[in-house]
Amino acid sequence: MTDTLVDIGLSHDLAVLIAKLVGVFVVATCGLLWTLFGIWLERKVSGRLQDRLGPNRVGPFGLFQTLADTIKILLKEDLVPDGADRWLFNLAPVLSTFSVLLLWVVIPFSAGWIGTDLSIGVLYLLAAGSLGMVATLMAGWGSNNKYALLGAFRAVAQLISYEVPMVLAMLVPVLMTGSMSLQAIVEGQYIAYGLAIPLTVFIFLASSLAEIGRAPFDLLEAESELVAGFHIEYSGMKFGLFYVAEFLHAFTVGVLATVLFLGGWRIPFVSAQDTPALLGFGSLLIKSLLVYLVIMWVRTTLPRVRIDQILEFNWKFLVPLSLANLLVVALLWKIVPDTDQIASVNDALLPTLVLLTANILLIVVTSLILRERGRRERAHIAALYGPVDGAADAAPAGVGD
Amino acid sequence: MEITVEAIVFLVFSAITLGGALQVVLTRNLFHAALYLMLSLFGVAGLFVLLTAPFLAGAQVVIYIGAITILIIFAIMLTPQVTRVLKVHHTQWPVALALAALLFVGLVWTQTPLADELGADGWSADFTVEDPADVPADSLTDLGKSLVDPERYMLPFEAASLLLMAALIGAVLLVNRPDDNPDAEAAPAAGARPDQSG
Amino acid sequence: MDINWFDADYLPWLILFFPLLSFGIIVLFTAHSRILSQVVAMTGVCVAWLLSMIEFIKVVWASDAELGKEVFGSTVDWMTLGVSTFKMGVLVDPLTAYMLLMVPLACLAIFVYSLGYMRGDPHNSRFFGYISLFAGAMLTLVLADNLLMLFIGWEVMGLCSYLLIGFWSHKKSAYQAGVKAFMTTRVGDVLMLAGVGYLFLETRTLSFRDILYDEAVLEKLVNTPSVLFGGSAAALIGVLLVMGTIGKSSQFPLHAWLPDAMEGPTPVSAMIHAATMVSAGVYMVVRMFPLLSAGADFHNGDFSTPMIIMGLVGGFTALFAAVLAVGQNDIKRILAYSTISQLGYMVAALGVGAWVAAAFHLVNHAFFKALLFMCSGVVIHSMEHGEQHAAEHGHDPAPHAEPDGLVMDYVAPPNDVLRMGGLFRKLPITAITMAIGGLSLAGFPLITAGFWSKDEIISEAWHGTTEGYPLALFVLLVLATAALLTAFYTARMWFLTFWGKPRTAAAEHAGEGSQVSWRNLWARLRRRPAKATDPGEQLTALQMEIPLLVLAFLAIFAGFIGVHTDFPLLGDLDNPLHEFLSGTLIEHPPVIDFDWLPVLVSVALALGGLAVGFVLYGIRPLAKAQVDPTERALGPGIWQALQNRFYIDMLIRRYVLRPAEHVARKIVIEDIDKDTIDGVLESVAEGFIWLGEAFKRFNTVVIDGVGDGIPRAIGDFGSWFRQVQTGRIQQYLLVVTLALLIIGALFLIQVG
Amino acid sequence: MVPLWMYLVVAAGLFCIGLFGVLTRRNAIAILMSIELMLNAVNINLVAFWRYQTPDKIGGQVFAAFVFVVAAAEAVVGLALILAIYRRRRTVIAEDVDMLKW
Repeated sequence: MTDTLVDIGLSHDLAVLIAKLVGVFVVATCGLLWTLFGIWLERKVSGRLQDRLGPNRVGPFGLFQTLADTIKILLKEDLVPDGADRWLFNLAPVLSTFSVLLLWVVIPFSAGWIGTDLSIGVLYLLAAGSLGMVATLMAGWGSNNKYALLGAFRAVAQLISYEVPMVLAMLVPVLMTGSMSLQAIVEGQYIAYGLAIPLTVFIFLASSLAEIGRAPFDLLEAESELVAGFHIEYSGMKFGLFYVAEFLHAFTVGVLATVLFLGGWRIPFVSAQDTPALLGFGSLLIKSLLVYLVIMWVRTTLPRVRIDQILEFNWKFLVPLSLANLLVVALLWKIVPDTDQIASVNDALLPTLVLLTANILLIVVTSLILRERGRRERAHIAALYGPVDGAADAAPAGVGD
Repeated sequence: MEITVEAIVFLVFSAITLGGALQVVLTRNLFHAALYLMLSLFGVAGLFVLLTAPFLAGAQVVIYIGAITILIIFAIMLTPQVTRVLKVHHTQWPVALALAALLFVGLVWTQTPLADELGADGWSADFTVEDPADVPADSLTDLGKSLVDPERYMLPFEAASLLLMAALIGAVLLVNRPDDNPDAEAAPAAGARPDQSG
Repeated sequence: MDINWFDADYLPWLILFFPLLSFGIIVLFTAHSRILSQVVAMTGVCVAWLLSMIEFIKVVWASDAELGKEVFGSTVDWMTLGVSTFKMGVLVDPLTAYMLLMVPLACLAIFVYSLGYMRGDPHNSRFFGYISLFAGAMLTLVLADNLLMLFIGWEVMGLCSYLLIGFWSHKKSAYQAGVKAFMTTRVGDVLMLAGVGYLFLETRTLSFRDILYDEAVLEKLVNTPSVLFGGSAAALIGVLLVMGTIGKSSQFPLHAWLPDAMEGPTPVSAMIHAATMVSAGVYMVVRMFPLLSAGADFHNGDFSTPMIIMGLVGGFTALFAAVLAVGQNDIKRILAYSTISQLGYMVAALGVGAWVAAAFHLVNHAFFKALLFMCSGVVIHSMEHGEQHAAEHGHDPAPHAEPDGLVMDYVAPPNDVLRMGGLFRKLPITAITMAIGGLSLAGFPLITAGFWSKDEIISEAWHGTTEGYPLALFVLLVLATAALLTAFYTARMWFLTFWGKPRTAAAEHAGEGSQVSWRNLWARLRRRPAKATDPGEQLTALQMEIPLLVLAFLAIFAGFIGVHTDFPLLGDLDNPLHEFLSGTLIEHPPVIDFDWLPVLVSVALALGGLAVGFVLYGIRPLAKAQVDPTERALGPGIWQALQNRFYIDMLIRRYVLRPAEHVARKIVIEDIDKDTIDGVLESVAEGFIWLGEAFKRFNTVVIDGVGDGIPRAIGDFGSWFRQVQTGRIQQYLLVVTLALLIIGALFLIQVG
Repeated sequence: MVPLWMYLVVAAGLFCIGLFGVLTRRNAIAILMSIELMLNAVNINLVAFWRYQTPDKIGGQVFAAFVFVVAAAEAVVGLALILAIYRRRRTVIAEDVDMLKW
């Protein structure tokens, strides 16, 4: 496209600018349109998973339900609470959506289909993601509502906490590729990293779930405690924007997991050069949807946890585990020969197997530790309150630790 | 200097940086000040990009906006001023303003081409340089390697890590209240809408 | 490194180490156990004394050919600052050796005495910790081979002095006295430090060996013009050092602290304010004498500025304090003024170049004055028992309430000589030893140590006078007058205390159940049950009296080593001291020719003073409720003036009145009513009111201005200046920014 | 490119604004924020000099990174201190916290 514009007679700079603007427009619009479909999909799938039908009135299979909801939302009165910090209040939802869309700048949709192939792509992801936190805080503060403020607090505390294991997990593919560019990471996955480091994928997904505030980590909007979290005061399209942002973020996590661990747009057993752009995009979409399905699955099946459990889970389990994981991978990557010049599936085979073995070992060890801890915990509780639901393995009262 | 896209971008980022900074200093509402701080720091990150230091720009955003400013906002919210403080600034502000202005004039005086007119031989820097050499392509790799190279910056790097560690532990110790039960953690924030000013 | 610690070069380190060690142990470990603390302190000082004796013997017999020609010592680097290195070192030359003969022995005696005196004090451990530190500091000062180390010992002693004067800190007067002493001496110390600093600036060294034993250095100092007041650098340094002595040795005008320092326990008075610390001031000038006299040819009447100052100040102080001592009723204050007076003697002696005589008198004085103080301690102790007994049995009206804080004319009842009398029978040993000490102080001819050293000083002054030096004449006159007064007040004190009949119930019951008497001692020796009720008290008495005997011995015999060779009969002793001490100086001080006249004069003065005292107080001892004959003779005006420490200076005809108005009014009203004096005295009293007013101002401006004003001014300045420290960081930052700008501007100007 | 001195002027401006804030803001947290501005001014200078004078040596960037570390540590400890003081004295006004005077 840039070339075409240059041919027309525009200067190079201007051509690039126009091309980028068009790209931004297309991506953003597609993203938002995709949301319409995605929300329907989510409702449908969770409906099925929970043994109900899901939307089915508007349009075929309820396909236009989201559209109708959108229209309803757009028509609703736009309320601004008394004493609210107007600017912040209005800016927050925009920024929220904006921060998610910003992520898409560096995501490689297919070979050559990428906004900007930044050399610091992964770092950029983090930087852009932190805008979301700001939006949350702005919303919480601007609403002049203590539940909103508390919700924002919780949200940010959770986001900051879970950023640590997430970053540590993201570092693993960076380490294996030797680059922070997302395109390079995709191209480096002759065998999807996810096969070599399943534990990392788990850590990434778990912490990402918390990052986007999805169940079981949706404490930020726990109705029973905080009414509706930081966006309690929002109505109309502003609320819609938050909603969109949340959904889009969830889907983006799926895309990121795909890019980082599942080979992105690459099709198994086809080399990167031979992948047609469109097919690659399709491949990415399918993989992302699969991941997204998993996220939905988790959401609909697991109960919500308590705030202290969330933070404890992070600091006492995920962070140490991800640190150990990172160290193990780094060590093995150093030990296994020729890891810095992988150029084919065959080259990647040995490191993948080694890492897989190591990961399985790590998982086993972790499980053992967890089992031991669980037993102690139960014994402790049993010692305090009597046997837990008649569990046979609970130690008799008074014996515990 | 001709007006290029780069120059315009530079001016925009500079304006963001300085304007945000001014607001940080002048705004009555502390929360707003913190947000303006983010803006200002974002402008700095932009300048880093212009200076072909993308890594630093990213780190700037992650560390400053993502961590430090958020932390500051937390602190702002944890320390509500019960009584509204009417005065934002210290009474010594005229003096401070004069000093800051003087310092600015002095710095501009010495760091612009004016310095050359002063006949300053003590400076080795050429302030008018417009076409510096290109940054090597792998400067990011070089940055990473130099940080862990025992012959370059490994020692300072380790020291910095140690510093962070110490700061972390120190901060935890400082704000740790051993007599508190963990359930009361969120208590300070649960007050009425904090009045932020000053 | 292989060091033989018993080598004479290294032994001194051990000497000063042990008392400091015991201080550390007491403070850190044994503070809770009084017995242990005492044991530790005693061990420390005993070891120090033994080692000192070994060192002394080693030095004396180091080379039998020439006595005292060798100097021992060792130095180690202490800290390096830039290009200059400060060294720590010890030096033992004959002067130091002579001091080593006195200091540890005096300390030991006082420690033993303290065992008894401080028995029952709840803060016993603290006391022994302090005095151990003090002993260590004094030994550091004596053994130091450089001025800096000397100064450290000097300051630590100042600190100990402060701590010990205020030891009974529950008494307001005690801690006020402590503060007063500390602040007053500080004035001298600061000036001295300035002198030390200036000396270092000029010579780049503070080592005695490098300065005092090097004519070239002294020459250079003399030829360097000083930064202030004109004159040579040597003169300025010397004057500043003398200022230090004026503060430390309580010379006029910084003398006011010493009498008040008597608020401390008596062993402290004996140790700090008689034997060691105040002597340290004199020791320092004796030590630095080559510097002080540098450039002067005093044998031919050319005195250097420091010497002139020493002559004038010392002479004036000697007379002035002796006059004041006459009018005191507090037994310890009499001794305190006497100490000031005697120190004035030494300083004045140095002023006329009587170096050996000054050192000689320094040591003798330490012995007999410590003895006197300790005797007074015993007296006070027994008087306290008496007071208690009297109060318990209702012989006396209730004892006076103690004043709140320092009051000039207040005399604590147990210390008041007028309330004593007839103690001879109760305290025979004390009375006899105190008589010995007093005779030594008065300079009783031939058999006392004081006579020989005082005689030597007067002889030297006489010698100078015959050569026609005005300074020598001045010194001679004032010292002679002072000698007369000394003999008189000593006699007065002794007779009032021990002679005649008890004048109060307290004195009648003095020492009841506490003091050992000969009979009891004898009974003890024969294993018969003693009369005293408490064996602990028996021990106390022993511990307090044995040191008295030792010091009494020394108060007599320490003088014979310095008898002039031409003295009939005793001259055969050969005057080993002079020869020995001379080794310290590069230029040996000559032995002046023997002259009968000064000897006769000093004999006459001593005997005369004692005789007057005997006539007034000995023949007809003061009876109950009788007016003190001196008071009668002088008239109540002058008497009160003396008692209240009016600063009388006969020569300049000036009186300085302290609580002038109050006291003066009392004189007018009470004395007229009493009607013992006729109308003439009324006008005298009126005159005194006027004089009092006039000199109150003088007192306020000059004495207080110097003594109290300087500390107060420093304090005021401090409280004014501390306003700068607002605690507000932003103000600090503002100043920092300003400084930054200024520095930047300067830099810019320099570069641009 | 834009000449070096323009970056320096921006940095100088940022620094002086930060300085002004440090000197005048009464709230300790605001002071801390102003300090961050000053640190950033330093960083701009470091990176600018690196870019224009020695782009082939990485030192400028490394030092800027160290400044990040220092800034983070400073913010953490500073805020912790402010919180601790707040708990004790119920104030975050810097001039009220003058226990260190005299």
